[in-house]
Amino acid sequence: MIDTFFTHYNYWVFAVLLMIGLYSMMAKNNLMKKLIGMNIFQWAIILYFISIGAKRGAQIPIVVGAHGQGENLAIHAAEYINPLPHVLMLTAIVVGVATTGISLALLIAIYKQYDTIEEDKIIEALKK
Amino acid sequence: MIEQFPVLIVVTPLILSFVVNVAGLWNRRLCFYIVVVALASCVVFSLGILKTVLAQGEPIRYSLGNWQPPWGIEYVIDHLNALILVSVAIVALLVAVYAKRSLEQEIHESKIPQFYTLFLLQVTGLLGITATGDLFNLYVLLEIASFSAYAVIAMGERGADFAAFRYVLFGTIGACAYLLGTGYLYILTGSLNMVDVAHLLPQSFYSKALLVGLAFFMVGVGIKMGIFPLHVWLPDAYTLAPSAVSALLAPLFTKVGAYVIIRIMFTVFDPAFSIDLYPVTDIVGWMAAIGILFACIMALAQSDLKRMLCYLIVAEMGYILIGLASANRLGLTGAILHIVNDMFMMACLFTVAGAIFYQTGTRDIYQFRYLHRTMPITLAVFVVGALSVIGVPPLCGFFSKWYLLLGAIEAKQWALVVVLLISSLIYAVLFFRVIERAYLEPREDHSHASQKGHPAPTLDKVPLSMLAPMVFIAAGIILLGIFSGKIIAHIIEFAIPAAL
Amino acid sequence: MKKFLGVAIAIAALMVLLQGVEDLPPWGDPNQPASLHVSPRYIEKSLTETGVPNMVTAVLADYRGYDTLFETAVIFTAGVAVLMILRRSAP
Amino acid sequence: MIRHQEDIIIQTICRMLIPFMQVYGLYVLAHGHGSPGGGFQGGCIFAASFILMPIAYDLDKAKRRFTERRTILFCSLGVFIYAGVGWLCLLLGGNFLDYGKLSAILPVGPVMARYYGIAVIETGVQITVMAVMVSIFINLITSGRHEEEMRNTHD
Repeated sequence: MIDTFFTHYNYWVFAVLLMIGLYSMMAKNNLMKKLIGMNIFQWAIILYFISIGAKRGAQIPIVVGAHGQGENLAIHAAEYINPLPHVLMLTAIVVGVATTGISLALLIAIYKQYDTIEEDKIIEALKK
Repeated sequence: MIEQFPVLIVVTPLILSFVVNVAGLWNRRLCFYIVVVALASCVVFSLGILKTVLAQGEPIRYSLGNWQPPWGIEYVIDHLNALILVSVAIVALLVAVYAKRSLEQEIHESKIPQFYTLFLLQVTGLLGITATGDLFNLYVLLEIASFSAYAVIAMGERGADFAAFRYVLFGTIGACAYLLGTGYLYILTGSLNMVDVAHLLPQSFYSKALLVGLAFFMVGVGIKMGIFPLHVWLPDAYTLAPSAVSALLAPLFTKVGAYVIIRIMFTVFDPAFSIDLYPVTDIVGWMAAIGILFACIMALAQSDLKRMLCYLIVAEMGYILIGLASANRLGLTGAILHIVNDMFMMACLFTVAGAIFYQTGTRDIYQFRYLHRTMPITLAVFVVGALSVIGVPPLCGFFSKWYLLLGAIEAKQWALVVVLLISSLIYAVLFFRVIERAYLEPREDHSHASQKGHPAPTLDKVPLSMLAPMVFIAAGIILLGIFSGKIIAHIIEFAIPAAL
Repeated sequence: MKKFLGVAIAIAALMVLLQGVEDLPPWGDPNQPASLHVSPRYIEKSLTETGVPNMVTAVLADYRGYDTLFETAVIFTAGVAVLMILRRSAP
Repeated sequence: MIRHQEDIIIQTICRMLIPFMQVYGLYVLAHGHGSPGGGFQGGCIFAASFILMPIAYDLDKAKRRFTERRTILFCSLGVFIYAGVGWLCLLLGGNFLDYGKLSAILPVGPVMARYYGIAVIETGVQITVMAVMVSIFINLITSGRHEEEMRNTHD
């Protein structure tokens, strides 16, 4: 496992970030901290996808100076990085933003109702 | 036009959801009719799709934007999809009609247009998940369905927003785990199209990364469908939601999740991988067995009818998993039939629970006395649903359980057989507890009956727009039972992967 | 207790994740399957097929435009959802 | 939550910034074809310009430009444009979202029809993203009670 660390460190970074997120979602008592953990969790996956797209020695996937024409331009796949993960992650980022928006709204609703965002206190209040 | 049905069935509710949102600014009463029109057209489209699939005998493939499959997104609709599309569309339509009156009681009037918008988006998501043949497209649609679920669940009674927040956390873990599974498949094969991935995957069957990917898929979909150890969010969220919402979500969302698991285990991953190479099905079987017993015992402990039904969902998911775990044709037939049957059975039970709540304002089983006098038809529907869930022969629940049992016996998994039989027994206890309270009057009350002025027998007090969908669902349960032989012979036979 | 359980689950999941790492291609490998199967067509043909030099836009809005439709619908859902959760009075 | 405060520096700078931000948002949208950018990014920048207004001035002033009715309308309109283009392709005989078929009504060939089809749908995306971001922001900062908020500032 260790010998592949230097060639595979992107996966290590993503895995550790993912677990930081998972840990704070499970162990934290404050709902806002859970929400932050959820965001870290999502962004770790986005990091993973983006790292799939990387290619050594390639540039960003935009053909420079070919606006609207350039059928005769020879483009080699090895010269540009893989655009597909970027596309997927653009979608996933938007989904992440939307999740954050909804959960913040829920959090505000919860705070208005119970005057706290500590999980144990809310559960206590609900039992009454 | 008929070749465009696969996309129309998803896009029509989507577009009309925007229309509902805007129409709500001017006329709130219009919203309901737009929703009914949208869902009715979905039913028509789904029947058309089913007819085409049956006539053609092989999957419909529809490439969106006219891009060839591995590059563009593709809809693949085979017998399995088509069957589920039809049942989702029908149940959604019936629940939408049912929802009208119940919403007026439970949700503030100004929110009704937004509610219907989210309702349509929810159905869009579920239909899209069922129709799509692309792994990433499935993720996006799963998120649409989940988001609308979060919002509408939060509209429920006290504590619903906290339950919804927990659902957001769990649901996000689930969706992210699914996305991660997709990422693992993408990095190993370079494709996102299910058929293409299935084609390329055997090269990397022995890689550990693939196993990790499958684990993430299972956890992700498992959270969304509420499989036993991952179900913790489910009872709270579905109990506290408005009754129209739980009547929509409880039958459909979890079952569509079960469909996704079948797709992933048997279409994306080869049956050879899930069964022979790794003990995936064994693990699933044990999970299912423990889950069913746990859920049954939890259900016995509840006095709240809706919460009891929520635990039943967890148990029913276990049934479907038993079908997958036995990993033979009989078991899988049972599982697929059970998905369809369970949609109707759960819709039936949850709509009845909602109707009782609408009329009496309680969900406590111990206060169901005299109900048969005020709402005889509702209770009759409930009895049909309950007998079907228990597994009484002419009703549909019996047939799927029968196939599940045969499958488990053929696979020689005796533990699963025992669990199936025991759980049916517990079900009987569960439902007779409710039925007894609703039908039998305590003896000592008879003498005081007239003085206490307890309700005289009437025809049902529940409004017709709630009653009619419930009766239709009950009729559906009976019809599914009668025609289950035909459904199996003409549809499910072809829906099972050939390798099994 | 909760913290301990959290750490335990997180570390267990981390171990599972790291098990699979060796079988994944190294970072930036130009010959990984992800860069060889579907994406070359996007890179080489998108300009001639859609006339858009930015491949990300071409794939986002055309090859996988259906995803983007639903992605926009997700945003729309979130907007309606926030409105529904937070608004109390009539609009 | 947002109190009305007179701060001449912030207000002046914001008044100068907002038009430039909006132009920049449109630039990012229009150049999505040839450089990093597109509907989402442009929409977010555009929304930021609207969000700057309640921060610098007060909610009242922002709400007058962006009423709730208008927000709901724009939210739906953006996605409707997107899905409508898809429908148009259906009506012109292609598959859903097959922009190439738009060449029947545009004076260009199928490839350039795809180019313009993308431009149209990106505009739709931008409208939705802008409206939703502003709506989420306004609802979050006031916990969904903007009417009361506005009444308070009037007092």
